[in-house]
Amino acid sequence: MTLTAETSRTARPWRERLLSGGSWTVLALLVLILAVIVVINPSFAEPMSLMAFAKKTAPLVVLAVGQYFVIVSGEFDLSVGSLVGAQVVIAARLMDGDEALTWPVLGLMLVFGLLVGLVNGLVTTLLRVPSFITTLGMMLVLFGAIRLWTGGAPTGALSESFRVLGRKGFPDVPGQFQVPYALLVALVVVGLAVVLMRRPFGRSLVAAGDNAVAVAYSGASVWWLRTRAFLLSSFLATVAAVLIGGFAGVTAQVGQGLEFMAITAVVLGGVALGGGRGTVIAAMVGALTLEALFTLFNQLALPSTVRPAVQGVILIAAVAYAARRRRT
Amino acid sequence: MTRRYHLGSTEIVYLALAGILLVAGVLVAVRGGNLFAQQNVSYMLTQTSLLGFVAIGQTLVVLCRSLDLSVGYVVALCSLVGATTMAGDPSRVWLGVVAALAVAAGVGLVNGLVISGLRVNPFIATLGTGLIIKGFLDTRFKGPEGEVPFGFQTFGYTRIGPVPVSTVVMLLVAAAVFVLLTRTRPGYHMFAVGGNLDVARLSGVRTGRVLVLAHVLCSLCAGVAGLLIAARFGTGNALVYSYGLDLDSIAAVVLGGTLLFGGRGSVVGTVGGVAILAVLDTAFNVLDVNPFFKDVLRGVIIIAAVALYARRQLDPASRRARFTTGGGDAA
Amino acid sequence: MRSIRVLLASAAAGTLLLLTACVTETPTEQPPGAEPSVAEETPDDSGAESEWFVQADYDRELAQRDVAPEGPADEPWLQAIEPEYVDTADLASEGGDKTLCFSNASVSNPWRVTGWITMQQQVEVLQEEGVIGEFRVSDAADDDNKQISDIQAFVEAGDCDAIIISPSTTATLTPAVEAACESGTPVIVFDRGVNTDCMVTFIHPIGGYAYGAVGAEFLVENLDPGSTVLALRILPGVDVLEHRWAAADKVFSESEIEVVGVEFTGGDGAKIKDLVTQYLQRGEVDGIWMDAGDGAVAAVEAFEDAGQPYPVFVGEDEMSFLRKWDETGMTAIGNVYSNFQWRTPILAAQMIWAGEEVPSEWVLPQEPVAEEDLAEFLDANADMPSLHYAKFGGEDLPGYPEAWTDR
Amino acid sequence: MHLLLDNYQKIPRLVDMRADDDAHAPSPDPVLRLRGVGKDFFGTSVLREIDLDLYPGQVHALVGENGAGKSTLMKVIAGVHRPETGTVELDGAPVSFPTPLDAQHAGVATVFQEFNLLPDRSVAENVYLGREPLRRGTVDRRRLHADTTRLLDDLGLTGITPWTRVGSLSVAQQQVVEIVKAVSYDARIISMDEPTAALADQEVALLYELVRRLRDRGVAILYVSHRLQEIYDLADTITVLKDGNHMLTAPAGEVSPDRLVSTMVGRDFAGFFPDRPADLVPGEVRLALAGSGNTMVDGIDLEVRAGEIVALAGLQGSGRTEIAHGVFGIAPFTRGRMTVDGQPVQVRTPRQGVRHRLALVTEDRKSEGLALGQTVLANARLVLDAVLPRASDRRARAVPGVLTSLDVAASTVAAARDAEVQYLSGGNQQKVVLAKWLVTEPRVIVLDEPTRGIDVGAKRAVYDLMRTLTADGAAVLLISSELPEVVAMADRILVVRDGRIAGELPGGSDETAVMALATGAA
Repeated sequence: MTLTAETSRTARPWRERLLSGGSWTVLALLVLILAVIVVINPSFAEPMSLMAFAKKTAPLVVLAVGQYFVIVSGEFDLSVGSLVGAQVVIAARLMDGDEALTWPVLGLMLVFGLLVGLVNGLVTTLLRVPSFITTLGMMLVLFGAIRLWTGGAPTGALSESFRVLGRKGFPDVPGQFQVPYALLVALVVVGLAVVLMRRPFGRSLVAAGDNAVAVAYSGASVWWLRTRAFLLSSFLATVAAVLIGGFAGVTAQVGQGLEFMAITAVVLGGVALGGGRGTVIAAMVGALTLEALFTLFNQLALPSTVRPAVQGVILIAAVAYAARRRRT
Repeated sequence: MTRRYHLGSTEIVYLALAGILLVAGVLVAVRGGNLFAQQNVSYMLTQTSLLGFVAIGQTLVVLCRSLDLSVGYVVALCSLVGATTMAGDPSRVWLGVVAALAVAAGVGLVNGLVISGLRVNPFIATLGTGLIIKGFLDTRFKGPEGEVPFGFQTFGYTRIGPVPVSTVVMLLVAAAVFVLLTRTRPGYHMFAVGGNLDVARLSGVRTGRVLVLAHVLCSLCAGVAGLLIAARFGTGNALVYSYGLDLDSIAAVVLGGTLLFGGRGSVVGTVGGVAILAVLDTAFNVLDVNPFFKDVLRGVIIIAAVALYARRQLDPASRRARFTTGGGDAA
Repeated sequence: MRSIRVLLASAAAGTLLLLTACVTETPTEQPPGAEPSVAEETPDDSGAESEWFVQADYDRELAQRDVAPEGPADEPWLQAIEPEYVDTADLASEGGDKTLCFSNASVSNPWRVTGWITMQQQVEVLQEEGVIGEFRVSDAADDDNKQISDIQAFVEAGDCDAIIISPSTTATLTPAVEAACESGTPVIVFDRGVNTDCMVTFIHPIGGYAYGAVGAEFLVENLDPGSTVLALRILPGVDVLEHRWAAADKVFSESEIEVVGVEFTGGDGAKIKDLVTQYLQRGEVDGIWMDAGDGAVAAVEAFEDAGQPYPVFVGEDEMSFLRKWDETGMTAIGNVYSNFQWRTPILAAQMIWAGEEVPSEWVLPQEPVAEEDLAEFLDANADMPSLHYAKFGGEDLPGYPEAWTDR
Repeated sequence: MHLLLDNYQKIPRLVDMRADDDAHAPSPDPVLRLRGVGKDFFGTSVLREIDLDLYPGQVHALVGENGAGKSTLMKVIAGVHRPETGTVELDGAPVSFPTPLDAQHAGVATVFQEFNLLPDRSVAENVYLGREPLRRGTVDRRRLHADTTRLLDDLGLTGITPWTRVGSLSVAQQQVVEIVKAVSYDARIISMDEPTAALADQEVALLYELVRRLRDRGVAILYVSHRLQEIYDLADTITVLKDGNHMLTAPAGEVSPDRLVSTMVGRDFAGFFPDRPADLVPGEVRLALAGSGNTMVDGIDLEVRAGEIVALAGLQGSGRTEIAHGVFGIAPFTRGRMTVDGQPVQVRTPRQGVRHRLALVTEDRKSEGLALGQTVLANARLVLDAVLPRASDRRARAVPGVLTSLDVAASTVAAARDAEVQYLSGGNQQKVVLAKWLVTEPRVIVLDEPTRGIDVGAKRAVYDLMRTLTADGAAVLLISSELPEVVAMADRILVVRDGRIAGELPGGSDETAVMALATGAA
């Protein structure tokens, strides 16, 4: 048997395994962007600035990890933006600034988030509605329902203890160096996600994104695998809602457009839309890159209106470059 | 063996449309109104035309297993290009139309080339071009701009009986696309590209060209929608991109029975899908439904309809059963 | 093949960048639509947004701030500044139970939600009085095209005794409003205007220039020369918002205030806080100017979290900001775009039906909440939720306060 | 009917299907001539110095193990790959096809193994895809259908209408449509890559007939197959490739099967199947079905004991695979009783099947067995991860050992963690599928066409494995269309016909007896 041809094609160095697909591209892009930021504004490299960057990036990282689970299993979740908005508004209205209600409301948010994920998952897997449509519908439903409930604009306020995770850090002295709790939350989320993806569930999930029939015939309940991915996505959207609500309080626009941000981050990280390829770390790098890009725009004092255009060009160029590498 | 007549997806779409019309008509009648009164019918038809143009174009790319998230921005861009080129001068109308459509075709060309040439996932590619256009619009235009001469505004306002001219044009475009898909090579090849790219390529279909053509036509349709906007507004407006035409058009296409994963569908179905959304809009309006409740209902109906189609595609009738359950009669 | 693709990619990317960049730097020469004031436009090189700046309008609005309005002082929604009355005798009609039709742009932000509640309460009063029979509403959800259809449907239905329009965008709704006027039904436009004067009355507060200038002047007065100001805007391309910034830009450019940045935030608190935090990292920010108050609290918090002293702040009369202002004791002003204007069109319809004269352009007072008034407004609105607007002017309506507290 | 039986006759043939020597004497000039063709992938040469001549009116068989270079050679001819060295001459003139399309238009058509049809389009639309006849700029649908009808009639194909949706045709009919499509290019050369691989046995006749008609029309046919019987039935000339080298070209009559196999493998044909161990006595009943059935099969009674190999023979489409799917819960039985190790069980999903320690090696490994973009290790762990997550890590340690025991090269085993399974050869892919089941230590293993499309070496490994499994007390249910395999490996043979068990034969029975039962001729 000739195996030389096979092995020369199959044995990939560990680096490539670590960051398969287009992930190298995005890591290089991230380093480049950070370097440019530091050159323009050396104070960005100071611990305080970095921590501020980490604090505002944390929610997107959490969302990207959630979106990663869904995308790698071959689906989409367009409902996370609406869900983040809904959760913040629900929290504000129910607790209305009352500290005593913080924990009960958090519990309720958790239940609500999981319920949304469950519906997304079951409609997609059992009713066979393409997830693009399921979650698009869910996006509309959440958007409308939450405004219907609050009469169009959010009411109430978030309690101070609710806001600690997203706003405060350790040690809690404003204006001094602090490690934001949001960073810790994001690190824990990424860490757990990495562990989860190395567990049987994670491997089965990626394999299901690659070939669902083979995984089903291997004894897995593919519908339940994917439903769990949607549950994770909704759960992490809820976590992100706690961080975002904590960070900035409640506004009417909260959460809008986050679904596209999260998907963009994941794809930028080299995770293939359609499933079966890509790592959690890559998704996280994608999220960091996207946020770093926004920071760079700000540092360059690029006119606000031009930024979407530059973002679009970089997005297409990065994904095209990664596609080029993968196809050869 | 009993022959069962199988309903195609397009028939189901129109059955659903009839059902919704009936239910909505009864609901409105109970409230003392008439859904089929002149103003409601023309409202319904007007609402179909804008989304109709965009969705017809979207059908072509979805058939090719692509999608276009930039259509909303193209509509906005073309409304501005058209209106600023016309600049209120009746003799420049044709120039405005040509300029708007040329810009639209250019965007479609970029979309198509990025997707087929650079192999960027269409979701990302069109999201990217959409962002680029948004940046351009926000930078270049600070609000409504340009002026559409009165003559061209008739495209947006004139009606033949209860039927707006724009709806007639939309139906003509739909008819043209129908002919394209059922009577021309590029149309045949779109089904092939969406059905199986490799098969198409091995059969000599120039898949890249077909995809580019679909995107150019999709953007052109969006361009016509932009001109309609300009005609109705009397000016161009960048904020049109926030109307959600991108996702709405995809929803309408899928509601019309076209497979989101390409290869199967029809423009007739899409028109039905758009009509369903327009009937809902009209009924909600006449019934004075809370605008937020409309979003909820829309979401639920889209999911429910697609679930219904998916159910039918699962129908095991296509698998030839040798033994019926319960009976032991061998074939 | 590979190199071709890379080449293609970079070429495409480069072209697009170039395209956008070029256009950014080229000032546009396109006149803004067919606005009658085009001729009066004064070239002004001071601000990049000069396109939106009309000196005459600016001067008029700033002057109107100091004009004492006519009308009852305790009912500001019935006051008018320098009114020119039109006779509506030929529009008068007998009897009650009128059908009032309202085409609303949307209720997509808290300011509109608050106003919409006020309007509904006012309608209820007139319904009980038997003036209004049916109140028919179409909400266009910020879609100009839908609003045009909505207006057309009202016109065609033919049974509206008056049509109230709150346009989504000034320029785009002009043809539809003109068509409505031609139908003979009295048309009332409020909030944002249209490029026609065919309606019976156009109701609005003084306007965007005054709004923008008030905040900018406040900053100029309260900051030392050379201080830095960050301008936070919602989104580009909406005329009322553009006017606010054009005026502020004008005021700043004539002062010694340095504007360190102009950012679009979409009204999203998270984005606002992030942006302010980044500016604070790079240097001091002494003042914040906002074109609308949404998310003002997030901006204040950014200063708190960065351990920086509070800036001089231009917010709005939105309750969460007023409370934050009170709590922190910072130097601030609560700008006002009079929310009570949502009552006026209903009352105007009643007046028109009765044949009473109304101002053809009904300019309502627009007075910011100053520090000395703060306590009074906080007290009056103690039960109101955040994202409620202090100058909503509905205290005397029957549904008060439940209608606004439990929305 | 004799034709069908012929397929399973050992050499020598009863009926000579080859060209009549008088009518179709090889013309002196080949229509296609390859000289010194070589092809590299990633610096590894997969074809070296290949010479090949195709003559009009002749069937030229191309044989070799998987990885020998057959498919690559076909793709070179089809214009999919361009050779690094050597020349391709068409009618004596050197040619180079930049794309498959150019080859097709030059009269060189290829029927690939993967189906190249659009299920949602009609037969006519598929056949003329890319070349739809036009009339005044639009597709002339009347002519499209007329042309297709004429093609079908010419080839004697009734029962297929031009407007039928391809997705509603049977697999064989779809295969025929593919060949019709190739013919429609006025092809003078048609390459076929294992055209019978997915066909039911009775449908093979249809294909034979088609090949014969084409040959009679003077078409040169390049025929790739793993089935020796077909090669001797059809071929005029045989070329053998091994490891990318051209080993042999000779008239079919001059190459004995033994020589053919030994040239391919470097191994003798004799002793190909491992002997049945004499001392192995079947133990207790592992799997039993009584009166099982669903919409596809009915009244299935069978028993498989520990240490026993029971074969399910029968024509394709007879219900063999459906029985396997019923046992494993993919299309569960709705009637009857099933017991595993004497315990009555309900298997409604594959998951429950695995829990009862059943295993199913499916017929189509690429679409049903493997996640091609994942690593060898991840694929070998699929079942563990899916059903036994707690034991997964521990049991997965056995994977390298299992792969080694299946005769997988050490380098592949070493790279298992990183190597994506899509880059392995068919034989190795099949071994990965086997490995994913072996690590679950199944008590009943169902093998559905386990040796389809894999090379001789890998086949032997599969046979050895079956013996090892039974020696360890597992029960094996073997589904196969290869009668020699069935007869040599099985202890008992159950013949399935029309969704029912038609009868039982002992292992080592005569192949004709099995066939007779399968076709109902007995």
